[in-house]
Amino acid sequence: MSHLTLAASGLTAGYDRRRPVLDGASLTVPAGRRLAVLGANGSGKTTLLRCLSGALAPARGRVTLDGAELRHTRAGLRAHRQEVQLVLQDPDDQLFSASVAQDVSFGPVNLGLTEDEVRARVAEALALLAVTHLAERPTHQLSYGERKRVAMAGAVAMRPCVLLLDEPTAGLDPTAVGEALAALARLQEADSTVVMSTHDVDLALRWADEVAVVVDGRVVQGTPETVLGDDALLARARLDRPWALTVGARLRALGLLPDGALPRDADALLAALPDSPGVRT
Amino acid sequence: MSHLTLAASGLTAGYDRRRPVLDGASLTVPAGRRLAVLGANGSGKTTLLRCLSGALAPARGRVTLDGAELRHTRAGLRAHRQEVQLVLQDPDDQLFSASVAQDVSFGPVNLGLTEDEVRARVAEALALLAVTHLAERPTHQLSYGERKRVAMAGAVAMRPCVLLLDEPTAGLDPTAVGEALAALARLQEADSTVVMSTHDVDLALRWADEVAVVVDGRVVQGTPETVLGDDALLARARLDRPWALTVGARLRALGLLPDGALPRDADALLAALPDSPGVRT
Amino acid sequence: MTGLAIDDAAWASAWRRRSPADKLLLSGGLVVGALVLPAWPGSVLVALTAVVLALGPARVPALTFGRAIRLPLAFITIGALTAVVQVGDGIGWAPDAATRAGELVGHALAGSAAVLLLATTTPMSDLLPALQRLRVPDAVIEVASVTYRLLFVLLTSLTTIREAQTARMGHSTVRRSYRSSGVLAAAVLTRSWDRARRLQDGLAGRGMETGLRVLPETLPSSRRFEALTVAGLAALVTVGVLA
Amino acid sequence: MHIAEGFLPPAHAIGWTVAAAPFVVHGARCVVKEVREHPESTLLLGAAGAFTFVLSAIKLPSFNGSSSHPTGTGLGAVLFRPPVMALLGTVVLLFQALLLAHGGLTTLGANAFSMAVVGPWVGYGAYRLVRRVGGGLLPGVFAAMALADLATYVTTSLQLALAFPDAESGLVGAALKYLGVFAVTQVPLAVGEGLLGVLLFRVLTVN
Repeated sequence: MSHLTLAASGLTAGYDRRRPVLDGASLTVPAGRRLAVLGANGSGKTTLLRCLSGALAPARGRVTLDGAELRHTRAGLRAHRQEVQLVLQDPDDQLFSASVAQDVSFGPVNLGLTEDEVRARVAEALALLAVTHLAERPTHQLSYGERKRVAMAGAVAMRPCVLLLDEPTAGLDPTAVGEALAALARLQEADSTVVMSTHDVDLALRWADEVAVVVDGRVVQGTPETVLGDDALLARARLDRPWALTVGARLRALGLLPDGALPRDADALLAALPDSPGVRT
Repeated sequence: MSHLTLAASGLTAGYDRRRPVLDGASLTVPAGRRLAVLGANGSGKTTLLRCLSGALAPARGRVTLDGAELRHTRAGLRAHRQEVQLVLQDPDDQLFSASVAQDVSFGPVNLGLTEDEVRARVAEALALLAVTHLAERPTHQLSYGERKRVAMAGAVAMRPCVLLLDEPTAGLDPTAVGEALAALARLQEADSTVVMSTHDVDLALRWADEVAVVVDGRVVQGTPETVLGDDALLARARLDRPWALTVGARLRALGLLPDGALPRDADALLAALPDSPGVRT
Repeated sequence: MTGLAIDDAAWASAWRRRSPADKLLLSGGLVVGALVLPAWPGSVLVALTAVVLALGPARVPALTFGRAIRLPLAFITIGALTAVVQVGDGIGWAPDAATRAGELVGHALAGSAAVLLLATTTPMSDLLPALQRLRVPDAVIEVASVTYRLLFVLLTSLTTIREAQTARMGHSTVRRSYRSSGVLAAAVLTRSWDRARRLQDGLAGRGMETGLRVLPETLPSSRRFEALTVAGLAALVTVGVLA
Repeated sequence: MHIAEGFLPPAHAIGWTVAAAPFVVHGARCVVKEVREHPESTLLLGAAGAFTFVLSAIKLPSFNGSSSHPTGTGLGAVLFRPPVMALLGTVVLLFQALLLAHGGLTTLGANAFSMAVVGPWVGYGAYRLVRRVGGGLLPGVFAAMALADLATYVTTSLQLALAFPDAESGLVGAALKYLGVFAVTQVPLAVGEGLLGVLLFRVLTVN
């Protein structure tokens, strides 16, 4: 796997022609960096990811991979899917086999790999997602969080350059979210570019190198601090401002935080605060 | 509707006898106050709510409503269901009629009310949940957040004294969470006691008058500050400590917050912080 | 979680990793034995063998096995009693009623126990690929595999919807129960279509072009198990025929 | 009503398997053809099979106090046509035998003949007939589901009578015995399942 740049420009797409969900949306997935796609329910996050993955052909606009335009032909899609994989929000939309290991093998088998290669891919994907212990378990006995990670393993076994995840942390408890994020970090080390959609602004601030907010059919992209600090944009996007930015700004005004980027989560904030009473100047 | 006290004592329940999900769990739902039931996925939150609602008969232990024990007979359950309603997490498995109004009318019709009374109940429930504008829409066209609120309306139309909600905010974006919480506040004003389960500790701290953590098959109940400030308990329960308590404790140590209860969310924290540099003593 | 007790037992069985072919040989042999050997002592021996193997080496929970074997019992009892009641001028027992009823019940219970031995040790998803050897087309096996996966998804929907209906008094009278069941069946039917459509989308992204081909699981046969099976079955037949 | 494992004598078990085989093989051919032309129909057919299996988990209260479970073969015949139902019905019977201990393997042929072949064809025939003489959709569905049930029950009774003829009154007497004994549960079920079909289609057509 190597890093390729996935991009979209001028995407118009949706299910009703008169009211497209996306209307001229452009986005660049920075190779090798973490991108969080933010938006309220129904804003078009999923539609955007489906366009990027090739699952949905936009009415207008184009999707490119390292500059080469995605063509919605059998061969074009086949080539695109080897590099870009989408994991849907509901794992039951992707798991069809009763056995976890067999389900994960589906993609590699479709790529026409030899049995040994398939076996290696499956083992690798299960290990990356830390679900090797589930290999022998039936899909229908897994918990929701486990099914989500197995669905991710199914995509990872295709060894995509870019992995698109639709709401990978939705419905997971804090520990499961932590496990999912750890898995994403391992993927990144294995040279995949990871994109996740979410409406959790605190999570996006904590995790992402870059964020893209889907609002009114378009995309506003930038650093987490800038984009998630833009109150007017967030209001339009029906999102909240992350608490860490709100509280951090006030504490900086009080002279309690050093210059530079604001802390992105509670741990970083505690680390940045002075240990004892006494005000910085 | 009037406030009744729902309680459970010594509940043992589960799907596998040798490894019960709940093992001696006791809980009191304080009449008229907001109770958040916290726990990781698989901890037994849903099992607890299902026992409280009468949907699941515990292997041992009892559920009482104003002291009277729930009997799992036809008549006993019938009486209980008029007072206690449970809304499950996935709205798709609770909306089964073609249109929103039809679905919400399901319970009142089954109660044998007259057509006028049914109409009044439906209108009232839709208004409380702020989904009156959706009445004529087919359920499958609604957004996820709308479906969740319509599912709640279906239970509210039964006019229960106690409304149990399993993860009512899971999967909702910040605006939808706000709308759901506003609806719960209206229900409370209409004299229902509201219980919600969640694994969002920040939300529980912000919303609840009292919290109950489900851990190792039992329940630990108390004020949000005490229970959610107990790091050992939270670790056992696989939950995080709310950021507001963590950050608040440090800021108090720095002399920046007044005595009394710690602020429970970002707005309260900003209001409690001094406006300009300068340390309280 | 909506599980089926027999299916749960199969996945947890100590024989889960045994070759389905080996288990088919054993259970198939017992099933045939239950049918063709004289009821006494043949059926009794078959039933005992099936129960001992299931509860012993295969470690199937006795509760699960006991409950499952009870299910066909109503049919077997009524069916056997009806067979030995004689109707002509009046109603009475056939002359050899007790013996014949005993034989019928013996064959049927032994056969059911033998099938249950297979069912509680071998998940459906292991058995379906074995059908390839019987020249069942791949397409049929794939359809059956999807059925196996989706039935749990639909069963969860069914129980949840029914619970929601019950909570809202949808099953408080026979009349309401019928109405609610109609709504329930329709809801599950629409969900099954919806599931199929969404799964199709999801699998297209994973490169589905023709079939649902996956890596075959290798559960190698055990020579020892096969030899013991053949020897045991031969002993059963000998005892069953000679006694 | 499924004949339990081991209940039929070997000759009968084999005979009914041979009798059901052509229909099931024909159904399998239809499915293979369908899947070859439209690969995605694997998922739809699998979902249809799962639905048929799950339908039998719906408890239908009976007016006489007992309760029973619908078979769904008439509904399946109307929705998916009898040849496909011959295969799906057999798959579902195999699942019921192995997942619910309901039915059997040596009796699979006999059960498939009554539930996956006779039931669907009678149900489908009744549906077409009612529609042809100008009956509406709902009467057609009622006829399909109720008659598919009744046909299955009559066939099973005949299968049992053939296996265990009455010593005194022969085949006819035995058939009457079985028809009589199982009528208690099966006749109300047939009516109930017909009603369920009507209610189900009413919901579907409103959408």
